[in-house]
Amino acid sequence: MCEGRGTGPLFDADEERRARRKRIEEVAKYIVPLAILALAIWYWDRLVVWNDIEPYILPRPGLVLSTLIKDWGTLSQSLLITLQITGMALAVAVIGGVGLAVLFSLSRFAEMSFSPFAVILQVTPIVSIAPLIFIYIESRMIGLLLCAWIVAFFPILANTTLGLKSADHNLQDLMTIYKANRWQRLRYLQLPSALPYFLGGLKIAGGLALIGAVVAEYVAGTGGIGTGLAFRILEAGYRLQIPRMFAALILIAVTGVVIYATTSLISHLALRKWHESALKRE
Amino acid sequence: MCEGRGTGPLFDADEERRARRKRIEEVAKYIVPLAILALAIWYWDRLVVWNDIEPYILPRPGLVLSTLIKDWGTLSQSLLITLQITGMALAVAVIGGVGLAVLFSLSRFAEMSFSPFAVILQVTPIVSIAPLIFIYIESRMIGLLLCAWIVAFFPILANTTLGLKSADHNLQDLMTIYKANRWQRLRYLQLPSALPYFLGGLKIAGGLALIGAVVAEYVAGTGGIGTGLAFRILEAGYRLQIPRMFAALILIAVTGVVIYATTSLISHLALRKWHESALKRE
Amino acid sequence: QDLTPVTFGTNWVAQAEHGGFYQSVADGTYAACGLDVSILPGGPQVNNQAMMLAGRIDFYMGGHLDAYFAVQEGLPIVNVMASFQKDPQVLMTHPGKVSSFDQMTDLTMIVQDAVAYYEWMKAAYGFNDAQRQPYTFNSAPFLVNKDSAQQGYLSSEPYAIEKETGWAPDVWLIADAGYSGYSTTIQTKLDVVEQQPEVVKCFVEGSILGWYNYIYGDNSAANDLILADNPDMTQDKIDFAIKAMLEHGIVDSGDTLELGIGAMTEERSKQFYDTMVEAGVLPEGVDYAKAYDLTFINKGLGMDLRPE
Amino acid sequence: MTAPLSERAPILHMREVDKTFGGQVAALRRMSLTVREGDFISLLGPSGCGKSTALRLIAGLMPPTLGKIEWVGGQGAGDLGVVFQEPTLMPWATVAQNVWLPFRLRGQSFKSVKDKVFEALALVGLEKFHDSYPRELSGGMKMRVSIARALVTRPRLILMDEPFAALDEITRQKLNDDLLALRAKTGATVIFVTHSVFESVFLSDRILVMAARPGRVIKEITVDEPYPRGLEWRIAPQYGEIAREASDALHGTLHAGQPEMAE
Amino acid sequence: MTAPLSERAPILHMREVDKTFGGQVAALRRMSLTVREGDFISLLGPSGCGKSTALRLIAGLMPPTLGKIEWVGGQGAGDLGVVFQEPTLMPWATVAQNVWLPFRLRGQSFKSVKDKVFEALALVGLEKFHDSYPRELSGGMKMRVSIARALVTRPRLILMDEPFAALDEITRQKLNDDLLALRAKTGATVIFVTHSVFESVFLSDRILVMAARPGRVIKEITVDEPYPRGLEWRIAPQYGEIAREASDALHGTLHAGQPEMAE
Ligand SMILES: Nc1ncnc2c1ncn2[C@@H]1O[C@H](COP(=O)(O)OP(=O)(O)OP(=O)(O)O)[C@@H](O)[C@H]1O
Ligand SMILES: Nc1ncnc2c1ncn2[C@@H]1O[C@H](COP(=O)(O)OP(=O)(O)OP(=O)(O)O)[C@@H](O)[C@H]1O
Ligand SMILES: [Mg+2]
Ligand SMILES: [Mg+2]
Repeated sequence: MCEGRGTGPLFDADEERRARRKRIEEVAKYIVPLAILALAIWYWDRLVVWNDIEPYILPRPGLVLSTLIKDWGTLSQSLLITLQITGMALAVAVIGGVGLAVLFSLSRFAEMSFSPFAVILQVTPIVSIAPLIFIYIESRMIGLLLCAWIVAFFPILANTTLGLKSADHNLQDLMTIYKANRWQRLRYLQLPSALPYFLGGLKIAGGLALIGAVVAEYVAGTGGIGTGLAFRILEAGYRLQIPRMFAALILIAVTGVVIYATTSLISHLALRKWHESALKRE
Repeated sequence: MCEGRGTGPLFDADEERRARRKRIEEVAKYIVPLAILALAIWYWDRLVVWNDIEPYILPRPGLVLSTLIKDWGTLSQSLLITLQITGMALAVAVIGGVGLAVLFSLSRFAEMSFSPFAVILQVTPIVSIAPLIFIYIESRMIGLLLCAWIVAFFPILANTTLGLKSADHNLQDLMTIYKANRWQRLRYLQLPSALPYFLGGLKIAGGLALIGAVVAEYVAGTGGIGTGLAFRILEAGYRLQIPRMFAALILIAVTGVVIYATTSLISHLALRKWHESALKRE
Repeated sequence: QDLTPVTFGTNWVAQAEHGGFYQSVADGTYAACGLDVSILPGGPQVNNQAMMLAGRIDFYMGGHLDAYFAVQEGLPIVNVMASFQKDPQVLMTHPGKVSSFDQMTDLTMIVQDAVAYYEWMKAAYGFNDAQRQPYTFNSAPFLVNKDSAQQGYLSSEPYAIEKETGWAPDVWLIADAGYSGYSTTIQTKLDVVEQQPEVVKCFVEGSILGWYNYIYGDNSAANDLILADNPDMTQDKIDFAIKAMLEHGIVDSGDTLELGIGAMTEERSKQFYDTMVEAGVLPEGVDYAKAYDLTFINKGLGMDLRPE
Repeated sequence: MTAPLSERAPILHMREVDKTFGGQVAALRRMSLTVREGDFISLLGPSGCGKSTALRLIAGLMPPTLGKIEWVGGQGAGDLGVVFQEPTLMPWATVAQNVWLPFRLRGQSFKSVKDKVFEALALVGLEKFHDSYPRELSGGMKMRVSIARALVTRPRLILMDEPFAALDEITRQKLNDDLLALRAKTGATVIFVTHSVFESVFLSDRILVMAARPGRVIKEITVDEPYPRGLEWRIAPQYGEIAREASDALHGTLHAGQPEMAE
Repeated sequence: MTAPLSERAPILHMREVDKTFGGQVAALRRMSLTVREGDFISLLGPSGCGKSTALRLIAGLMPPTLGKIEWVGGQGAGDLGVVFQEPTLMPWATVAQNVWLPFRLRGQSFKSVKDKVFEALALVGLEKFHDSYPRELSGGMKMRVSIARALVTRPRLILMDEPFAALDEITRQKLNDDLLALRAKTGATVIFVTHSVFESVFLSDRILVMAARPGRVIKEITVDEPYPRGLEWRIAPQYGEIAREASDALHGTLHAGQPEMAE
C-alpha cells in the first residue's frame, strides 16, 4: 500500500460534528413537526383572542378539547361507526380499484370501453344519484359501501393502471421469452412494478375513503348501526353547538392523519428494500 | 452470408394476417367503446321500459336528450360557469399541489411538518368549514376557488411528492458530482422524473376539480357569477324535474370524460418519447 | 335623506315564503323609515346565520327552536318577530295511505339528518330512528315506496310532486300535529337590539306591513323581485305557495288576529319550550325567555290592511 | 458431444431480415442465417451494429420490418435461456428469487428447485449473496445473477448478449469454460453476442462478423476446432489465425466509414 | 506534459478508509491512497472487490464507515468529470441534451457550447445520433454518450468506472488513445476503474490491484513509462512484464478463497 497505516479507526472533529448533526436531526424529525403543530394550535388560539372571535364562530382550542372530553361518550361511538365504514370503504376501493386496473391492463378494449364509466362514476355528484341507488338496492349497508366506494376508488384505479403499464420493458421481454402467461406476467412483474404507484394511490384513497364514509352517511344514513360523525356534525351545527362540531371535525382530521400515517408506513415497509422513493441512501 | 438471398421483401399469408388484424384492431379501438356506450344507453332505456319506471324516477335517455336540447340555453350557461370554476380550480390545484410537493422535497422538515395539514385539508368535510371560509373571505370567487382547490389538490400533491422522490439514484449522484444546487437538481432531475407521477395525479385531479367546482357551488353558491350546474341539479331535484336533472348530470359526466381524455392525451404526448408507460413498443 | 344600509339573510333561495320582506323592499316601506334593506338569499348549505353571528349581516331569517339552542349555548341571538305562526314543515304520504298523523309511525320516514322535529315526533308519537332514512332533497325514494312518508316544505315538495306526477300527496303539517314553534322569524344579535333599536323597529314594522301587503294586497312588484333573485321560480309556484299559506293560516292565524302579524307570546313560547324538553331536544332550566324580545311586535300594526 | 456442423438439424431460418426503427435507423439489413441444433454461433461486431437487435428478433421480441424468421418445428420446442445486455433483474426480489424465476413460471416451488438455484449461483460465485437485493450488488455481480438465471434451467437454446462484458478476465474465462461444459452436457444451441474477438473464437463454431449502419453481416467464419476446447486451443496457431481473420474483417467494417443513417 | 510522479502535488488523501454496507458486507477495508495532481490511477480487480465503492467514496457520494478522505485545498477545486458503471442518462433528454448537462449546470446555454458538445459526440462517434433518445441507442452507444458527457467540459479530474467495458476492442483502443491525448492537453488527473489488466497497464502510471471480500488493495504497481504512449508501448517488453505482475496479483486474490461476508 502506498500510505502508512494508523493503528485504529480515526475520529476527529469533523466526524464528531457530523455524528452530532445526525443525532440532532433524528430528534428534530419528531420535535419540529410537533412544535409546528403546537404553534398552529397556539396561533389558532391567539387568532380567536386577538380578533375577539366569539366561541360560536370559532371556539378556542381549549374549549374544543374540553368539549371533546366532555362529549367523548357520544363522539367516540360515532367515531367508531365512521371508522367502520371508512375501513370497509377503503377495502372495497382497493379491491375494486385494483380489480378494474388489472382488467384494464389485461385488455386495451376493456380500458377504452370502461374507463369512461369509471370517470363518470368519479365525477357524478353522489348526492344526486344516491336516491336512485337506494331505490334499487335493498341493503342499506351495500348502498352505503357503494357510495363510499364511488368516492374513493378512482385514485387507486388510476394509479394502479399507470403502475401496471410502467413495468420495465426489459423485464417484460424476459417474461415473453420465458413464455409467462397473462396471469404470471401480472403476478410476477406488473403487480410488483405497480406497487409504488398503487401505494401512492392508497395514500390518496385513505383520505377519500374517510370523506366517502362521511358523504355516504350524509346521503344514505347509517340505518341500524347508529349515528356516525357526519350526523354529529350536522346535529351540532343545527344546535349551534359549535365547539362540539369542531370536536367532531378534529376527530375526523385526526383520523385522516392517522390513516395517512398508516398508509405511509405500509408504503415505506413495502418499498424500503427496493424502490427509489423509499430507499435509505448511504 | 450463409443463406441464399431472395430478390425482394417477402410477404406471405402469416404476414398478411398480422397486418389485417392490426387494421381491424385500429378500427375496433374506437368502435368497441362506442358500441359498449350505445349498449349501456340502450340497456338504460330498456330498464326503464321493462320495469315501468316513471320518468320522474329515472327518465329514458331519449327524454333526457330532448330535455337537454330544450333547456340547452339555461344549461349551457350553467355549464360554462361550472367549467370556468373547474378550470381555475384545476389550475390552482396544479400550482398548489406541485408547489407544496416541491417544498416538501426541498425539506424533509417541511414535509413532516406540513403534510399533516394537507391531509387535514383533504379530509375535513368542506360543508362544515365552508361557512367559516366565507365569513373571513370577502371575495366569493376566491372562496369558491379555495373550496374547489381543497377538493382537488391532494392527489397532485401526493403523486408529485412520490415522483420527486423516485428520481433515479444514479442520476442523483450525477447531480451531486456536478455540484448542482437544489434548484438545478429540482429543475433538471426531479421534476422530469416526477412528470409521469404528476400526470397520473392530474388525471385524478381533473375529475376532482370538477367535483370541487360542483361542491363549492353547493356550499357557497356562485354569487355574482351566475348559477352553475350544481344549482341546476339541486333545483331540478327539488322540483322533481328529473329529466332536467339527468340532463345536467349528463353534462357533468361528459365534461368529466372530456377532462379525463384531455389529461390522458397531455400525459401521452409528454411521455411518449421516453416513459415506459407511454412508449409504443415494437 | 340618508338610508341606513342593512342586510337581511334569508334561509333559502327566494320564494313566496319570503314575500313579505320583498314586498317592503319593493314598495319602499323600509325606505320610508330610513332603511336600505338588501335581501341576501340563502340556499342549500349557505349559512347566513353564521354570517350574522360573525357580524357580516344584520338580520337573519331564523326559527323558533334555533333561538332556544342559541340561548342554551349562550349565544347572543334574539327573535324579534315571527312571520309564520305555524311551521310550514310537512310530512307527505301517498294519497289515502294514512288518515292521521299518528298512523305514520309504521312507515319509512324520509327525513333529513339531525332535525329537531323528528326528535319531537319520536317523543310525542313514538317514531324511532330505525325507520328513518335521510332525505337528500330528492323525492324519488318516496315516490316509489308507498309505505313511506317524506318531509317537505308546504309550498315546495307537494307542489313539485303534484306537478310532475299528476297526483297530490296527502300533506300533514307538523304544526297541526302539535309542533308549536314559530317560524321564519327575524333574528338578530342582542347588541343590535340594544344599540340600534330604531333600526330593528323599522325593519320589524316594515316587515309586518310587508306581509299584510304581500298576502292580501298587490304583490306583483315583490314577486318580480323574487323572480329576479331566483330565475327558476315561476309565477305558478308563487301562486300555489300564497294559496297554501292562506289556506293553512301560516302567516295570519291565531294570535295575529288580535296582535297583528309577527306576533309572539310568552305562553306559546313556554309551551313550545316545555314540549321540546319533553321530547328531550332541550334540557330543563334553559332561560328560554332570552330568546325573544316582544318590544317591537304585538301592537296590532297593519291589522287594518287585512280584508274583512 | 455435438454433431459435426453439416449433420445438425436446422431449427431456425432467418431469411432476408430487415429491421428499421422508426423508419429511420437501419439497425439490420438483409440478414440471413440458419441456426442448427447444437450450433454455437457468435455475433461479433462494433457497437451499434445490430447484434442485440438480431438477438431480439430471434427471441421473437419484435417482428422484423421485412423478411421472415421461421422456426422449424415451432418456437415452443425446448427451453430457452436468455441473458440481456443489461442485467434485467427484478428489483423487488432477492438474488435467489430472481434465479428462481424461470422455474417459478413453470409452476415449480422454490423448495423443489432450491438445489438447482444454489448450484447456478455457485457457478457464478454468488451463493453467499442469495438473500441480497439487486441494488446491493456490484455491476458485475448483477450480470452474474442474470447469467445464473439463464443457465439454471439447463436450457436447450441459450441467447446471450455480451454476458461477460462487465466481468474481469479471470471470472470471464472461468465462465467461458463453464458455458462450454454445460453445452457439452446438454447439447444446447447457443447464440452469443460479443465484442471480443478472442472470446468468439474460443467459444463458437460459427462467427458472424457484423458491420454497422446499416447493420449487416459482412463475414461468416467457421471454426472447425472440435469441443471440448481448453487452454491448448487458446495457444493453437489456428486460434490466432482465425482471430486475425475476424479482427481484419472487423477493422474493415470500421474503416468502411462513419456511421450513417438509413437512406 | 505531466510532471514525474514524485514531484506532483497531492490533491487527495484517503486514510484507512473502511466501507461496510448495512453492517454486513465489507465492501472496502483499510484503503489508503494519495492522489497527486496529474496521476493516472487504475483500480484493477475482480467483480465485487469494491472498485466502484472506492470511486464513489472519492467522489464524495457516500461517507466512509471509518477513516477519512481529505481533499487538499478543498474538493471544489477544479472540474470533475465522471462515468458511472451504468450509462446513467436522462431518459427524457436527447443525446445532445444529455451531453450538454454539465455545462447547463454551470448556466451555459446550449448554443454557447454547441460546438463542444458536438466535438465530444464526434469523439465517441455519435454526432449523427444527437437527436436520439437514450432508449433508441444500443448498450455501447449509451455508454459512449456517458463518456462524451464526462469529457465534454475537459475536466481536471476524471473518475471513470469501467467506461469501455461495453465497447468492442477497436472502439476501446481508439478511446484509450483519445483519453490519453485529452489528458496530455489538460493535465487532468484520472482515476480509472477497469477489469482489464492490459488496459490498466496501457493507460495508467499507478495500478492498484484489489481483492474481494473484504475489498482491499493488495498491490500497488507503478508504471514508469512516460507519456505519450502509443502502439510501441503495447509491444514493449516492460508492458508484458507489468501486465504479468498485475495478472499474477489478480490471480492470487482469486485463489485466496471464495467471497466471504465481513466478520
Ligand atoms: N428501440 C430503438 N429505437 C430506435 N433505434 C434503435 C432501437 N434499438 C436499437 N436501435 C438502433 O439500432 C442500431 C443497432 O442497435 P443494437 O442495440 O442492435 O446494437 P448492438 O450491436 O447491440 O450494439 P452494442 O454493442 O453497443 O450493444 C443502433 O444504431 C441503435 O441506435
Ligand atoms: N448499496 C449497497 N448495499 C449493500 N452492498 C453493496 C452496495 N453497493 C455495493 N455493495 C457491495 O459492496 C461490494 C463491492 O461492490 P462494488 O460495486 O464496489 O464492486 P466492484 O469492484 O465495482 O465490482 P464490479 O466490477 O462487479 O462492478 C460488493 O460485494 C457489493 O455487494
Ligand atoms: Mg447490444
Ligand atoms: Mg463496479
